[in-house]
Amino acid sequence: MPRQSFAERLAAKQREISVSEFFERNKHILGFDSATKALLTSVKEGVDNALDACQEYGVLPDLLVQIDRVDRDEYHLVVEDNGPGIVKRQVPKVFGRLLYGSRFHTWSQTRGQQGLGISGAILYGQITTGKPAVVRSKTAQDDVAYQIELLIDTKRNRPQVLKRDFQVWDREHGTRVETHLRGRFINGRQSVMEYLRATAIVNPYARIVFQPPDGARRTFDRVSSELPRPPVEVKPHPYGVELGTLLQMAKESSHRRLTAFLQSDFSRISSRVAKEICREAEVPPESHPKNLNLSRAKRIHVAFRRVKIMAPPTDCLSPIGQRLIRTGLRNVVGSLRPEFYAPPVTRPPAVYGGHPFQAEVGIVYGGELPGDRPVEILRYANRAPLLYQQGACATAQAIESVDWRRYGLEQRGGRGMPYGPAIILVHVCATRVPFTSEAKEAISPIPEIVAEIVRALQESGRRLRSHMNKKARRAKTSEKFEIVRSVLPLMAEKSAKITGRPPPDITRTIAKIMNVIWIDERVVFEDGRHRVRVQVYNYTSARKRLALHAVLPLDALDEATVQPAPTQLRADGKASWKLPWIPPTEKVVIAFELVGLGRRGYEEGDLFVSGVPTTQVVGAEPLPGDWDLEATLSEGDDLPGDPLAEEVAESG
Amino acid sequence: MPRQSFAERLAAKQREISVSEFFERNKHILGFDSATKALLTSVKEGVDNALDACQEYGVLPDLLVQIDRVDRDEYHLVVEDNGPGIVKRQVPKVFGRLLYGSRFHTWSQTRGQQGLGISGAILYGQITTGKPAVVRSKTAQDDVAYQIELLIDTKRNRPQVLKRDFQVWDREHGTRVETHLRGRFINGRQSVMEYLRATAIVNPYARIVFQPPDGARRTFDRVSSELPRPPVEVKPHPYGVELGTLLQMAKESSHRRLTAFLQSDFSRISSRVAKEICREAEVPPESHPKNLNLSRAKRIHVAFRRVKIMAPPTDCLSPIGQRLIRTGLRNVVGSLRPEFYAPPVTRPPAVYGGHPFQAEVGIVYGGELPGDRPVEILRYANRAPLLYQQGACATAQAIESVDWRRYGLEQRGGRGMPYGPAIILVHVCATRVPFTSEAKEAISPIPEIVAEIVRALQESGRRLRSHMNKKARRAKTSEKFEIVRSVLPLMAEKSAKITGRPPPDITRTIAKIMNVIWIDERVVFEDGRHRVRVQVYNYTSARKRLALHAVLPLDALDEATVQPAPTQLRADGKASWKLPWIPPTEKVVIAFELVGLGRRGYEEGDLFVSGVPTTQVVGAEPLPGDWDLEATLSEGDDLPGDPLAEEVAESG
Amino acid sequence: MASQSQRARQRAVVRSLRGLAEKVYEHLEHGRIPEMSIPLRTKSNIRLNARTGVWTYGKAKGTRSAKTLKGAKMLLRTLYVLDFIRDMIQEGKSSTLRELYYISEGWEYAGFSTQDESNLLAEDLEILTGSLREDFRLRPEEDGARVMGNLTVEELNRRGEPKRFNCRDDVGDSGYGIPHNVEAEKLKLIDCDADFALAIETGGMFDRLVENRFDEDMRALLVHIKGQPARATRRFLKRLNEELGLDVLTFVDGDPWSFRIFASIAYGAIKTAHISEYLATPTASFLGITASDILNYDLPAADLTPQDAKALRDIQSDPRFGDRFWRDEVELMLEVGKKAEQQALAKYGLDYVTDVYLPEKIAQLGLG
Amino acid sequence: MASQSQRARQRAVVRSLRGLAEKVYEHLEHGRIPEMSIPLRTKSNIRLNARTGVWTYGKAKGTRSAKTLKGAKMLLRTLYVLDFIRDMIQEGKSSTLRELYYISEGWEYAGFSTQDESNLLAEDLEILTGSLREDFRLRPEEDGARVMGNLTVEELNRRGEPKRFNCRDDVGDSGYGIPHNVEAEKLKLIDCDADFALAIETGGMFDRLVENRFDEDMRALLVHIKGQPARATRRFLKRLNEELGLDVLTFVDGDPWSFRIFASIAYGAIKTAHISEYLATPTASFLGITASDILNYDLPAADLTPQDAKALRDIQSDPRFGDRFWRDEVELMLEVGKKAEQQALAKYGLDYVTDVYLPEKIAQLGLG
Repeated sequence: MPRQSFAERLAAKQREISVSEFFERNKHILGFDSATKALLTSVKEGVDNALDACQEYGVLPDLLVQIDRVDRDEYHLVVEDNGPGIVKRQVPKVFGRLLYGSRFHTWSQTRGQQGLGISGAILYGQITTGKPAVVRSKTAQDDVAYQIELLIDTKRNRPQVLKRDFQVWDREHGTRVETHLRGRFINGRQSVMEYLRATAIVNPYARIVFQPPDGARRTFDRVSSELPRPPVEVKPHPYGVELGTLLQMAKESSHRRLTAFLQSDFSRISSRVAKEICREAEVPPESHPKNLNLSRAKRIHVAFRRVKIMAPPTDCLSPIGQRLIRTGLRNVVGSLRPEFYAPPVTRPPAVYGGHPFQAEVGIVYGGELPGDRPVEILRYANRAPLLYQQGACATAQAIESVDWRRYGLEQRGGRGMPYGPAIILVHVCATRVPFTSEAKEAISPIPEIVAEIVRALQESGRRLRSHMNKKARRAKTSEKFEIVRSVLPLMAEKSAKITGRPPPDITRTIAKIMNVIWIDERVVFEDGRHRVRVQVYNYTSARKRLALHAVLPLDALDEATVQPAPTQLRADGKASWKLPWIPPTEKVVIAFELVGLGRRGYEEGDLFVSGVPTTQVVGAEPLPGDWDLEATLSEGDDLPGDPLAEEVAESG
Repeated sequence: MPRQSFAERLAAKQREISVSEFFERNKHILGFDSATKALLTSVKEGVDNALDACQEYGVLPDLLVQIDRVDRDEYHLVVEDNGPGIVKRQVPKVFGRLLYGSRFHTWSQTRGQQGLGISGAILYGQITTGKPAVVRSKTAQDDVAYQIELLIDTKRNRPQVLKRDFQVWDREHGTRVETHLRGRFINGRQSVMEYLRATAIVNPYARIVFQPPDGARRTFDRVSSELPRPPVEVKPHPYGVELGTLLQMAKESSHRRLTAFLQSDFSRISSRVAKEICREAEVPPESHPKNLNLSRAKRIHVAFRRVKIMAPPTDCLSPIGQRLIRTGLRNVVGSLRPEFYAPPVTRPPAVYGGHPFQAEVGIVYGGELPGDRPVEILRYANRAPLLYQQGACATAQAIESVDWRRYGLEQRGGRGMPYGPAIILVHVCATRVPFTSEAKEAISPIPEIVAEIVRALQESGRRLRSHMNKKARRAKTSEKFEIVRSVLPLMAEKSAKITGRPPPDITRTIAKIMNVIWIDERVVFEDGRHRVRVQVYNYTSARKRLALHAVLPLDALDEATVQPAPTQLRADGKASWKLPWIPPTEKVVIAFELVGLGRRGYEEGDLFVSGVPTTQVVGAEPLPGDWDLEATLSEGDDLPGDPLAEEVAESG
Repeated sequence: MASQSQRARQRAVVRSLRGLAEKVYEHLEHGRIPEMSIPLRTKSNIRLNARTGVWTYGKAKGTRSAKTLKGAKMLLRTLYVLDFIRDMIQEGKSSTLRELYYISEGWEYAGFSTQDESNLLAEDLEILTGSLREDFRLRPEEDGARVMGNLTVEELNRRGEPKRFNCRDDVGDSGYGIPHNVEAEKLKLIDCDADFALAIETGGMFDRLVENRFDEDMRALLVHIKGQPARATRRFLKRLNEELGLDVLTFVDGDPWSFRIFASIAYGAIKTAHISEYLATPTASFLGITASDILNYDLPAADLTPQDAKALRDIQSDPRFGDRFWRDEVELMLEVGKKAEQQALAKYGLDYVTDVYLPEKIAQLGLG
Repeated sequence: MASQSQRARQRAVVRSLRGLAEKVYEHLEHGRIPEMSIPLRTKSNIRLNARTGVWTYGKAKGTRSAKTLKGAKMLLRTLYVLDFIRDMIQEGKSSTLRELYYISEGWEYAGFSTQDESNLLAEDLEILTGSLREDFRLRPEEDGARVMGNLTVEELNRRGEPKRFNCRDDVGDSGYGIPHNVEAEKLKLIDCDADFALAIETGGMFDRLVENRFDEDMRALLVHIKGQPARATRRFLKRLNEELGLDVLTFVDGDPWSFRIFASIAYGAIKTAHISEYLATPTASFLGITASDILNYDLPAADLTPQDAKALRDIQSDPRFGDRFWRDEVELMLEVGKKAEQQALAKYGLDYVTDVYLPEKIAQLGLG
């Protein structure tokens, strides 16, 4: 029977596959599927590693990226950093083995995670050019740098060092990796330049020097010296830990009591919470974790969701932050003068599969942004830009699942990519970002992550809508303003002419139509000065008295121009004016000038009022509680129950 | 100096990562990123494995897929096949280790490749439910089946067998895998049902029984007993082998002479070609492969492209084939009565990275297919349907890069997804399909593969265009027909009336306008009969004589109705009529009736002519060379050099 | 030049205009928000006046208030227009609505932004004062009707001289063109020897009937109404009917738009329902083209467009078309899905319309 | 009824029509594919005829051949139309183009599918036979002009009786409506006491000038051309100019469409360039509204739409507008980006146009 031996014949072929072999055959999975992309991916892996190293070490990154062309399709790539360096004995393993690294077994927010990236790039270079990589490293206490040439033995997934050397190096500490690879250098979309620019936007504390193959050296300067705090390691959070993983962890725990295991091997489980979990799960707290069986594990797993457990700690995550998102967007949008920057949203940390993560969103709207095409998306994961595979990315899927029509963007049927003059920036940071493949091009659409991005988008969307509503409300008020300022006087005049009678008094009609105190700020920029006029109109039917407050940029304020002098001006720039009584339909003006700000340095001030019900005020916000108002400017000057005001309110 | 120890501290953390751990953390990369997809992926891995096993073994596949719901989001999945089974000692390793299998180190077209799929599914089940997988296997010579329960020890990537057992099993041989997993069962798009249906279309030799969690059992019956030949193993083809890989292969070769190495370790290198390569590369043919240095390797690498090497063997690939693609499409399109099935295109094998591959394309057009949306795409890789990540797939990118406007589809700016009433099926088969990730959802856009798909699409597109051209030409001829049949007689009548003269003779004008022999087939279906009338009009200026040929479906032919009787009717249904001389503007009619075919069983016949220059004929093709014409019906009945005909040709 | 009654009427108009201005003045003087309320000019707010047989506005009103910028501006413009009309009356001038629009350019802030606004305001003023636009010296752009037949009129021309014309004998083939103002003070109907008036939609058909001398043969007064008829044309038909006792027959295309033309003649238009009593001829009959004609005469017909079908469905919910005849005809047209033009009758030759179709249809209506 | 010359002309027309049918007959008889060639009726194929000063077709020809279905059908229809016209002439009838279209319904296979086809064919026949559409007894739908001023005409009415009218004293305020056929056999120009003819685009402006008695004050003959003037109107203007020696001044809106109206009066329309000699008045002047007027008189103006701008750019490549005046004006209008209507002059009051604008502009042209 020839078939008898078939299974045996098959068995003879069945054997283990080395991880290097695997990726050698599947190099496209690491992002090396075309010559153009291979070059970008190599740069990306080098830069990710370099930035991670510096951030962990706590130094401001100072990077060099250099690309030379050696042949028609062969390039020489250098990535250099001022990180901590690597001790000699580890250098071969870190760069010469796949799935080897320091970050996989710790839970913290880093760009690199798997111990795959840079060694993958070295593997790719070796496969395509046959040339070894050159790695140089110097730690702070070394006098000279250690340098090796290495290949990867893919059958065994082990480094093969061809040459060891010591080199004088002017960097105090750092690492330098040189590879040769088959690639193609391009400009424009999805290019190295675009990648580095996008990186610079959200890593403004880094200095990156880029030397392209031909053309001038380009430096992305450091614009902030504020290094994000180094990533903090955390334990897995109980939310989203799979049942099987829980069992596994219990089995491997060094603790002897279940409560101790829960308390130490997870984050956010205190001894009280650990006991509560055991009680809820009806599992003896003192039982040995090793003996946890499936049904007990299941009950504990369920109890995780029933017992109140704190959200994961935020200190393990380092979001870009609202200020930097806004700055970054301003850079990108450049000269298109958008109408509105929605205040960026940074969501509180959430958990998927035990990993804390945060979603952040920023939206820019209007102005000269093109309105007849899909919105532009800027994607980041752990502060690294994502340029490929947008369609497969959780960010795009989240955007497509939101009904943007509610927020004022065009969208067919309330699903899919919205159209309109907008740019949406999405950043996801996590102790582990779930990429769709090892090439780290797109975030996998894990439901928890998509949901958080959606929430951030909706929140941002609401801000966008509220901006549009405000625009509409302001337009409505300014319509009324036009009625009382322009139409009514003419109406009085004309009706008097036709009837042949004296002009009627229109004051009460005006109050009936407006019934607000209208605060109107006008800014004119000329001769390097911003001339600011704040006009306070009393368009109610009673005389009013109120206080106006503003935060003035003291550096720029020309104090001589402040008219009238503020009742109070504090060292932090907070200014208050107690205004005189304003009769109906009359106004009071406050003026000041600012010097030395750029044209766009002052667009409008934050104005606050006190002393009148804020529902009656348009154009200023109520004074916030933390303003620390002095006694002289107390509330209640406005007579409550003014009978005329009430009549107005009724019919208004 | 606290920094001194930093690199050391880091070094302490650097360690190896087990591949199981890696995928445990990155299970979304294997396609387990949502509950819905996880269930589909598990089914897919099981079915792929089962079909591969049967095909290798040479038996017609007989599969069972059963899904039960055990809990709110926990399912129990069984996939069973009648493949060769696995010998006892190998069972734990095959299912309990990642990156372990029989297919990675061989080069042949199989669905599974990496030794990742089914063990990945088992790993996922274990992580999400804590429950072990149950694997049963029986080889042809076993009386009872061997059955184990197993978990995967992810730290070490080793199987952990909980229970071994023997079971009576009514299958003669085969494998059965049971897993528990967290999932979600859906219907409709991207569902298990859709996946199995798509699988059945291109694997018509398989019988698949599907038992969904609730609802009736569904059987996809075997509609062909023609098993594709088992995949054949090949060596890498020299084209596309990377320089580094060549060096590596040389180093590992068991041969002692360079020519022997080239000849044995690559496909399509004969001893003559091996020598030619060495000569071209200026490398001594007898040198030892182990000593091949980089510069020599580079020259050999270049020589691969300079020396003529045969295309890869086709027997290692098993394309779906034109007939099956057409059948498959007919199934899918169902009742939409498309206007045209473009003859499917199967490209000759090409090579990427040493792997032979083939691209196939089928296009369906028109009829009731919806025309106002993007064309629908059906994607297959090694006969397995692809349901996710279309946007990232080489197939989609190829389609988007073709200018479909040339082929009659709508497309903005000649790039991007075309619109129109069309379905495009794309299949790529290869000894290794480069998926974008281990989830095998999309084919990586490797330039060579995209280029081949593009060629297949263009070829298919040209057929589509040629169909449209024919339609247009036919429309044009039928316009002329209308001129001579309707307009000219009326024109003659009216002009005669106005001028008060006798009607003019319009024969010569008719010949001048048409100058063709027009063959017009009309089919009417009534009373269960197709009544066919073929009218042969002589619209030239000379009398004509010709022979008409057709293939009649003899089973259905009512011979009594054939009018006139054919000059010859052969056993294979080939019929020929030698027609009498037809004077200008006159016609001859051939009629016959068919019985017992469904309404759509006969739409139009294949008509051929002989005896006249075929450029003068519209509505029939020239007689093909293989028709085997008998002597009685020879060419040349038409007088060459007919003076009138020439005059017509000049002015026509 | 102006007659006694004319002067009295002018004084009344000036008085009512002043009244409007006074209302605004009072509102302001009393600290209220100026407003005016005006009947809603919609299909749902017209009612059949049983006494006069015409459709006029119901009780639903809309308010134009200075609370909104749009309303305030409209009120202001109203005042300006009042003033302008007063001036025109005093100077004995008139102006087109388009001129009014451009004149308002000089009013700066109170100027109209579109001509629609000024047209609308003119109609509003009619409603508010109960006067006619003609009294305000405002006239539309449209051409008035052309008339052919044995009717004698006396027109007081621009020089104030009475001129007498017979609309058959004293005119060329293009007929007599009626002036914009056809009130008695401008145009007197002196004498008529005809059995009925035929209101004809298209110039081609009018010319056909003139050429075929249908007016003479059938004792008809032919009136070319030029599509949707101008107000002067409708008023003229009304006077033919009321003062001379002529039946008015309407001969238009067979499509929803022409049905509306008929409605504006017979029932009064929705936009001008406030003056339906002046303009509508409730006894006017619809002669054709009917949907039944399309079938009965097998006329060349075009498919209804989606807009046509929508217009027909609108007609189905229009109270003016509530009777059995229209319900059946509209339903039939929707069912057949076709429309036809008057001139489609030429399919049977140039004389078919005068020799066959019109005599048959007129006989059906019990005339002729 | 028909005069001697009229009968001779009819015989000539019938002869030339028969000649066309004979050509087709000959082609068929000789086994050739019937065809007719006709000048291309495009902007690029018109040339200034130095002798007559009008624009006529150049040498480029298109061929209508029975080789294509469209061409064959056109030829067939031509034959049917020839036959129909012969019949009309014999019976002394006429028909509108629209009626012709419907009559063709009875021709079954040879029927027209759209009215555009029948209109086009009528023009083709003019070109092929060198006759006028009026000779074929085909007339358009459009209304002819209204005239006001001291002109006396004699119209041969439908009964064949000559009727004499003074276009100021014997008409109502709407003026004298010219018939469709203004050839001498139908309409004689008897006497005129005016200095020039003013062709006016809009009815509102015509009425304004009538009301302000501009014809009397300025010795003008006012002609309301009703937008794009009908052929009869253009022919009428031509006769005023040729036979009475009146200067023709054109007073239209200030936009590209009105510029084209002027061109059709002065240079001949592209579609009818084969009969420009009959229709065009090469000495006609463009009085206004010019782009310069918009600036000089600060007229209320609307922004040019993209269609307007495109039309202006088309004009820039139109040989008829090749002179300095038009190049400057079109360029200026594009630069300013504005257009204005005639009635925009009302901005300065109702009398501004007659008191200021027209006298100024006429003086600029060296008249008045």
